[in-house]
Amino acid sequence: MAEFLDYFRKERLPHIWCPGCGHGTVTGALIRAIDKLGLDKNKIVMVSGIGCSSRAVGYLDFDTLHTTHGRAIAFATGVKHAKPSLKVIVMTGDGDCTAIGGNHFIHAARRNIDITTIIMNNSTYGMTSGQYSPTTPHGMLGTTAPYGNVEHEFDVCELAKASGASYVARATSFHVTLLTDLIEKALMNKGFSVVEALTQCPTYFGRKNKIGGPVELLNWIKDRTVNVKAAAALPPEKLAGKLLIGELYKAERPEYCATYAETTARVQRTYNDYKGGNRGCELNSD
Amino acid sequence: MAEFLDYFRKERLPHIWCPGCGHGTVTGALIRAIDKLGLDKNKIVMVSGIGCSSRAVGYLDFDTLHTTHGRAIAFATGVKHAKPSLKVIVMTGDGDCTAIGGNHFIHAARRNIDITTIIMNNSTYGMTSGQYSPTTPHGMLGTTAPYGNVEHEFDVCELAKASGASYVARATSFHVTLLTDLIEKALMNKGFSVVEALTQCPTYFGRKNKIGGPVELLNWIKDRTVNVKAAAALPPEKLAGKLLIGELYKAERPEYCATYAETTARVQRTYNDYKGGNRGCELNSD
Amino acid sequence: MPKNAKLMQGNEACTMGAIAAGLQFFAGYPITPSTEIAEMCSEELPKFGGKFIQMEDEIGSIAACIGASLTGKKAMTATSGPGFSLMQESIGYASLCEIPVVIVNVQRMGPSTGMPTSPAQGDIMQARWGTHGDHQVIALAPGNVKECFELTFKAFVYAEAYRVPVIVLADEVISHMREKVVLPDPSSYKIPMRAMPTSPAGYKPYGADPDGGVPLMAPFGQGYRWHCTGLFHDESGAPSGKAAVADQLLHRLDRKIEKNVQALEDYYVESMDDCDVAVVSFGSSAMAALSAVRRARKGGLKAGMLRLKTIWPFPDQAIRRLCASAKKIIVPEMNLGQLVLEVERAIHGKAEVIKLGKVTGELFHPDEIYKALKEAF
Amino acid sequence: MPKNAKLMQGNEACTMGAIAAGLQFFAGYPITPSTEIAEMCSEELPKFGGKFIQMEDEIGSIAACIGASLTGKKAMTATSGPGFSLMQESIGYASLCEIPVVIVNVQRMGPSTGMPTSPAQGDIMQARWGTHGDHQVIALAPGNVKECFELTFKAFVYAEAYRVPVIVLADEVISHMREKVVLPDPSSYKIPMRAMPTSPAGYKPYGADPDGGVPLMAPFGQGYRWHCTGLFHDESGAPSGKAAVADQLLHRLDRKIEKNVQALEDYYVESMDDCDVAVVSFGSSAMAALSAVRRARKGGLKAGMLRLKTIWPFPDQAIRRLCASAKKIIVPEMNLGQLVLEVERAIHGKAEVIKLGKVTGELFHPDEIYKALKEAF
Amino acid sequence: MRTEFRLSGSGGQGLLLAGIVLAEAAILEGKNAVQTQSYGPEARGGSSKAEVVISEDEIDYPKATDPDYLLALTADAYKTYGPLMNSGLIIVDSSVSLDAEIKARTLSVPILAAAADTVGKKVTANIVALGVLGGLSRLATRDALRKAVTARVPKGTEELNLKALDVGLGLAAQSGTPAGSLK
Amino acid sequence: MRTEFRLSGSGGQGLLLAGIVLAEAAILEGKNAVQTQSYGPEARGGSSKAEVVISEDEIDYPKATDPDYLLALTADAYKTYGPLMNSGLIIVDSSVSLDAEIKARTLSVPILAAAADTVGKKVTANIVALGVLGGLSRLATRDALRKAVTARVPKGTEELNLKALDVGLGLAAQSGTPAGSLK
Amino acid sequence: MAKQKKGYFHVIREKYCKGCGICVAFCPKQVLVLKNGKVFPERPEICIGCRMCEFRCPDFAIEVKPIEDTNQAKDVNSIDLSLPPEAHHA
Amino acid sequence: MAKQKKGYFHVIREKYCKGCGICVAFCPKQVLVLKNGKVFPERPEICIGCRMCEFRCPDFAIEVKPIEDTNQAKDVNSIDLSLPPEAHHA
Ligand SMILES: Cc1ncc(C[n+]2csc(CCOP(=O)(O)OP(=O)(O)O)c2C)c(N)n1
Ligand SMILES: Cc1ncc(C[n+]2csc(CCOP(=O)(O)OP(=O)(O)O)c2C)c(N)n1
Ligand code: SF4
Ligand code: SF4
Ligand code: SF4
Ligand code: SF4
Ligand code: SF4
Ligand code: SF4
Ligand SMILES: [Mg+2]
Ligand SMILES: [Mg+2]
Repeated sequence: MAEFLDYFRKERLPHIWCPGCGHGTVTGALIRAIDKLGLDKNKIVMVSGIGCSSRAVGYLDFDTLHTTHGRAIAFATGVKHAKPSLKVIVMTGDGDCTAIGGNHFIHAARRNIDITTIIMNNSTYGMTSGQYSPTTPHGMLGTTAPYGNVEHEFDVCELAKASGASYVARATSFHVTLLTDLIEKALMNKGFSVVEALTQCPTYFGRKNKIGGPVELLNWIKDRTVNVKAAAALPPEKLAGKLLIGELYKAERPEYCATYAETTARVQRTYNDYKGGNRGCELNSD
Repeated sequence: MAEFLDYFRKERLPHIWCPGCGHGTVTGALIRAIDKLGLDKNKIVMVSGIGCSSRAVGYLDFDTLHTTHGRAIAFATGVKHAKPSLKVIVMTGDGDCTAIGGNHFIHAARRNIDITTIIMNNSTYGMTSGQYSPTTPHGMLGTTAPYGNVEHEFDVCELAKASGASYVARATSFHVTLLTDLIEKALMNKGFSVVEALTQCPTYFGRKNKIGGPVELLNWIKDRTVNVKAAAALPPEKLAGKLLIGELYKAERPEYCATYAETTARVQRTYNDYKGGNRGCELNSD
Repeated sequence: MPKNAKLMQGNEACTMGAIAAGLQFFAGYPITPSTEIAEMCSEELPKFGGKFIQMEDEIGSIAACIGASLTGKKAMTATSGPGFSLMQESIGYASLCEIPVVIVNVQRMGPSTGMPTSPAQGDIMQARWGTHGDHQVIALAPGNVKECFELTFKAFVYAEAYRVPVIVLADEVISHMREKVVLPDPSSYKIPMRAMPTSPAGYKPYGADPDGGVPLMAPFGQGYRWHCTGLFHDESGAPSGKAAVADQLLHRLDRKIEKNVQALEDYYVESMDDCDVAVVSFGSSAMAALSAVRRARKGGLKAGMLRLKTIWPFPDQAIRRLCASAKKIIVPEMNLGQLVLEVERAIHGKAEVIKLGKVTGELFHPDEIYKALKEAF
Repeated sequence: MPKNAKLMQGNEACTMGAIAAGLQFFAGYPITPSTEIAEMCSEELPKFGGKFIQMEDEIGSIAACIGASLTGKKAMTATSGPGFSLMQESIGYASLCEIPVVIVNVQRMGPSTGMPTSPAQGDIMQARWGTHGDHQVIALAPGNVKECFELTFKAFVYAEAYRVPVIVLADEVISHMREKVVLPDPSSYKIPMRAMPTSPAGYKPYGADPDGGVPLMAPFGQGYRWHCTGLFHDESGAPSGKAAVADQLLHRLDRKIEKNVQALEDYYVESMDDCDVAVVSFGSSAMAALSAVRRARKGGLKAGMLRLKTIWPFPDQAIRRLCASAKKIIVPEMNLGQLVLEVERAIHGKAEVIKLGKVTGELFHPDEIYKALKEAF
Repeated sequence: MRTEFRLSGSGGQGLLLAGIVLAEAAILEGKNAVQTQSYGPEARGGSSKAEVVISEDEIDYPKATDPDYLLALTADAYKTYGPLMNSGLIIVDSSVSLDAEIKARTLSVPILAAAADTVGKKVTANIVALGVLGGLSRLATRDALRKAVTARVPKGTEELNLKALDVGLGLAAQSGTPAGSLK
Repeated sequence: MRTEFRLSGSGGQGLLLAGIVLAEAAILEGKNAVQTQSYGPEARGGSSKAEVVISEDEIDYPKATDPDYLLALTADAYKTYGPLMNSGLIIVDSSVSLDAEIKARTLSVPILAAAADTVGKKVTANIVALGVLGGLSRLATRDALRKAVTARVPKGTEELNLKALDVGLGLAAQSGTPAGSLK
Repeated sequence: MAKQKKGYFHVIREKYCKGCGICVAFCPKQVLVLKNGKVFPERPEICIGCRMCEFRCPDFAIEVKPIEDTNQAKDVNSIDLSLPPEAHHA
Repeated sequence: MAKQKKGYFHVIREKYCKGCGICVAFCPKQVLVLKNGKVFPERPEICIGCRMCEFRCPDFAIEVKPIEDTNQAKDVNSIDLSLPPEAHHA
């Protein structure tokens, strides 16, 4: 095992996340999973969007791509499709991935393209100072939800599954060994893999909702969850309002790049042979 | 019952859809459902995006809003939220709704805002002449899938359900009475309601895939489906590769506009009382 | 102290200006440095019976605003560069379909994510040309907190009167600074009202004088049952592929603004009459410029200050008229030179136009502009 | 007939030009009148080992192209107005991060959905100013089918050499018409190659001469492990909020293009030397213009034709130089007047600049331009 | 010399293909050729228009400004484009009844009937029409037309279409040019 | 006359609020006031800067160009902004050790200690500092400052903060101005 | 009154009909045929009034009405005033 | 060799530690405390080496290592060369 910090751009540490922010914990879990699998640093591309969570890639010593807000998965799709031999990992936030980026998320899942997506879900837009997000629980406060959140939250894992992801799991920054484990499995899955990591933004979400500091917030998160294995044995009333953690879904489905390669394998020729086509689009319109 | 054609802008008929295009059939079903419910023509707003299917609203005698590609539901959200007393109906295509418009679709579902969305799913981008869409079955042909579609299709109804829609149903332009029925129920549901209508594009999808004319295509669609009630009694092997039709999901969930009204009901004051706030965004960033 | 004097942030004043103008709908997606506007709207609008919604992105935000405007409500969104870029397609829609909507763009350093908390004025040209196809917008640039209130108010006046998207081009300095503002008494101003038809009979949603007329706008849900489409359309609202329809529609939309350039002109001038060197600027850059110009005048240099409040339509004639005595024109702006291009174009070679760009993410210091002034003399 | 002479559609020639230049990745979303490019790429690219993907929208398309380009592959997307508007945010990203990418915009009538199958040239200014913040692009406008091939090829040369997004500004007429094209022999041209570092040791992803230098670009996956970010960044690629970093970065990016304006200039001239009235145009409008200019010359009128192939950076000096003898300049374009603004600006009042816009959705007829010419004399 | 063709009819008649083949045949003869068409939602079942310009010299303007030949396969097309004709020749299908004003310049040719009856397939009307235009204009040899047809029609239909071409050439040979048509 | 203040320290110290209250107090006195601040990711736990300009006349430029008063609550802030001071007065917390070069203009005041010990709450240091600035500059009366504090601090903390204000005013009264500080 | 076999007549909007053949193919009784590319109710007397032709027609070109009295069936004007160029077959 | 109770030592990167208290609060053995806003392993001898403090620390500021021989525990250089301003408590 390599030294943990060797996976980082040490000159950029300490990072600028707030004290007690869970993004560092999730980043650590990802690195431990990568280390455990012994993946080649030079063949990993980390992609993120914009958000506190998306800053993660800036600290990591891989080829890293910090893109525009919400588009990480679309950029990642280009990287992966262009060079399928690379291991492509997306690090994103609840806002980045499920608000502005929701469409790329569901389409990458549908394609089952071999990208591992780690969603650091702190139920808020941390970077812009605590507005509610698509994963803020109903009734809770945000700077744009002064009277309590009117909306209801996505079940991100259900969404991923319904869209076609072949590996879906959830853990928290409290359940770090489980988290590391699930990320490891996600990295091994050949297809679109989603690990949702419930994590804490003490600075905005915790403070605004008067939950307390990082420790209290971690306890709050812990109490929102039930392990999927334990859940099987629990009565429904014990599960109401709880989020399941653990491996939630896994399926064997053909992967996009592999299918593309198979489908196009038989057509090969050289530039010189081009005969010219006859492409009408007489009926084309808007 | 009003005369059927009274719901149309007759001066714009006959419409310009191709012979045998199913969009007219679905539009007819919607009008019959509206008529059955006796809804007030003056209180209905129909919204669409861009696509052959999205042309539907241009023929209908309501307040109609033909927007940009993929954004119909977002425009509709503005209409509904601004004036909740209006009945807001979105008419959209598989491309408009689930490709470029996928994000607005899942978010409107999540909010469970009271909009009825009719998706005319012909498994292709008809308007731009037959490229594959997110609902084109794997392996089938499109002008951008010359070697067979590499991708896999969304189960649009599953997606709607996982996102939070409170009414989800599917029918086809063959099963027109079922379709009318389901649209009627969808219109009665207070919340985000989705009716997916499988329909035919003989000009591109049918021709490119050598299925034949409108009649053959309707038969092909019919054969892809099984009624959800019948399905309950069928062995799994009979259901493989089939799409269920009928009412697929229905839930009682709080509706967005209603919740907004309740939440904000208690705050009222006049402009003059404004005290000025102290809004810091010291930590704001990207 | 006047009863209504308050220390207000630019974004706050902007929100209050909108509310004063009758804002009833805000849809937005948070982005620094505009977020306070959304936050205030979420809190304040319901108090006045208005609606706030946080959309999934900026595309959805502008779309929802347009939808709301169609029901007869005054609608606004607020954003910054990246969000403004995403809104462009639908801004074109609002322009073509003539739906009043106000868009506040609090400019920050770009391109891309850039330096998100630093001020800039790099979206001047984008405000005019950001969408595909020919279209006209009105864009106003507040030069202090008070003007955040006033120009946002005015934005609604124009949006409703001309049925166009109006852009408030603020910047991080103006929008985040706090200043004393005396809120006008609500009885002292007229809330802008949209011209509406009186009866559905014979209503032509796009019937108007081809020379820049503004059609009457019927709110949805009141029996007009009209068709609003982003396709070119004739007077009845029906989509059309006819050359004559396209020609007439696009020319009317263009004339609607072009023929009112003078009516829309708005600027602050100081010492321009006899100036040898004019400084033409806007927004927060103009604060440093004004300070420098005053210093120069005190030192006996014939400097003049022209601060544009209306950026678009660009006041070609006003520029030529007001700068008539100037031999040189300096255009300080926090970008690499955008407004300067318009000044250069409008001035027809009659004066030397000097670009003074700044892209450090910092506001100009008056010394920098003073130096440029000295050099120009 | 030369062996390689073929009747080709503009879109086809564009695709073949890209493939000739080494295109290996295409991501797009269908839109008239550009769709044939996507369709051809889906069919042809796999044959050359390249990749095609149809993304969920245009935002995803440009994003995927940028991602692919970072792996060292040549990438392209094709779209039209509405899609081009949606791509603006990420075009800014490509510009700031210096990722080579080619964007074909086949112009159609806008704004908004407009008249989607009709030709227009309304995105000229948008190509330059569509994204927020200051940025530079290169934009090339083919004037016939052959140039669809040539300029798309060139677009890759420039994209790779300058590490900028390059826009091919075609239009519906050029892109849908079919013409005889003689495809060059592949051995007769050099496929553009990106300048790459030779070893990760000491690699500075953004290390380059501050006066417009172009940094070496390492492909992802080869041990360089560099950071690409849309935040302003220093030479090492690390995000920075420092004024000096911002200043240097933005000026370098600007100079990269500005100092090469002459190298990038590209135009077709006819009879300009002694002309009294010049016609400055581009794309399909220039076809009608050329026909009119020739007719005028035959009739003894000293008319001249300048057709720009490189629209951006705008060749100020070339315009002044080539139009030196002209007393009047007519600028026919299928919009309400966009290029004309640049000509007006560049000419500094030395000639009268006459706008000749057309927004009927039809190509100019030579008669229309001839008439304008006659009137100008 | 510049020769301009306008081919008009209804959406599904394949006139675009006819135009393309005509242009390609001209290229095979070493000439320059440009082909354009008009799009639009009307194309869905509505009218359709394709244009071809052929010249030995460079072609600066690609659209027909004053067509030398108008082909109109439907009454609608005849009504729309016929009156726009200056001095060029108008060729209509025999099923279309002639307009008094332009009758003098109109040549009525049984294209649709020939396709249906002589060739035996209605859908070959476009290639029959191509034969007629080729034969009348003499801008491409039979050989070049044959090559171009073979290259562009769907695989498996070559023979049928070559037959249609000959039928068209035959029709052209039989028909004199009407009085008013010499440009 | 234009008076410029720069308040600097670390992210969480609430200096922005102090600046706002100072500006508001000036307004209550009928003066003009502008308050600005700098943002940035560094703010997350890093340094923070707020500026206030107060004047009887119109304020054309909103930022401090040559501050009359610099408040520095941390050593970092002192090091960063202290050397930029021309002739203005520098006020640092007593915990910060003084820099030889600017010592003459620096006034060392036990702000943090007073907040912790005299007021009894560390978090009130910003208001103590406000009191010090208010007292030294005399641009706002105690009354105006009290009003402004009451209006802006979180509900329920008014008393505490008013106490802090008085503690600050007291500190100001006790301290003479250092030799080099008269602008 | 004894239950009587109901009759039906078909309102055809010829201008709307595009001859797609859907109504023809799926009519359970083979009432309809295409004539010159337009629908034609060849055997209206065996029509069972299921209206599937009407519901499935994408072009709003056919409607099925019960013959409630003979007069009504003949009174073209009472059915579809709006569309001049269409036929009305009973 | 008889099974021996293992010892652990803690690498603390003081410069990284932001004193959030997470490691302290969730350490099953209360080994850790905050001192001057930084973590400090007050009772390293009762540490069971579960590494939860290390895994949960958001700032990569603490690592737990088994004491395999005493020398190693003392040899600061072998642990963390890269970060000058940090302490190393065993
Ligand atoms: C197009 C665009 N819109 C908005 C923003 C502003 N913005 C930056 S990050 C962010 C939300 C981040 O939330 P999330 O992804 O949950 O990350 P977190 O900060 O909570 O970790 C927003 C709205 C932006 N940068 N770009
Ligand atoms: C932003 C944008 N991108 C692309 C297009 C082109 N376009 C118009 S409709 C359409 C797809 C329509 O597909 P669908 O919604 O399934 O409707 P259909 O035509 O099949 O009924 C596309 C890609 C556009 N108009 N705008
Ligand atoms: S604001 Fe929240 S999410 Fe962002 S770094 Fe701070 S704690 Fe983490
Ligand atoms: S192209 Fe397809 S979807 Fe469009 S009108 Fe024709 S049949 Fe219908
Ligand atoms: S279904 Fe309608 S359009 Fe088709 S043939 Fe029957 S009546 Fe005509
Ligand atoms: S109503 Fe039924 S039986 Fe009668 S024609 Fe129609 S489909 Fe046939
Ligand atoms: S070591 Fe880590 S978890 Fe412990 S207090 Fe420090 S930062 Fe927090
Ligand atoms: S390793 Fe476990 S027992 Fe030891 S200090 Fe860390 S959390 Fe406590
Ligand atoms: Mg978040
Ligand atoms: Mg479709």
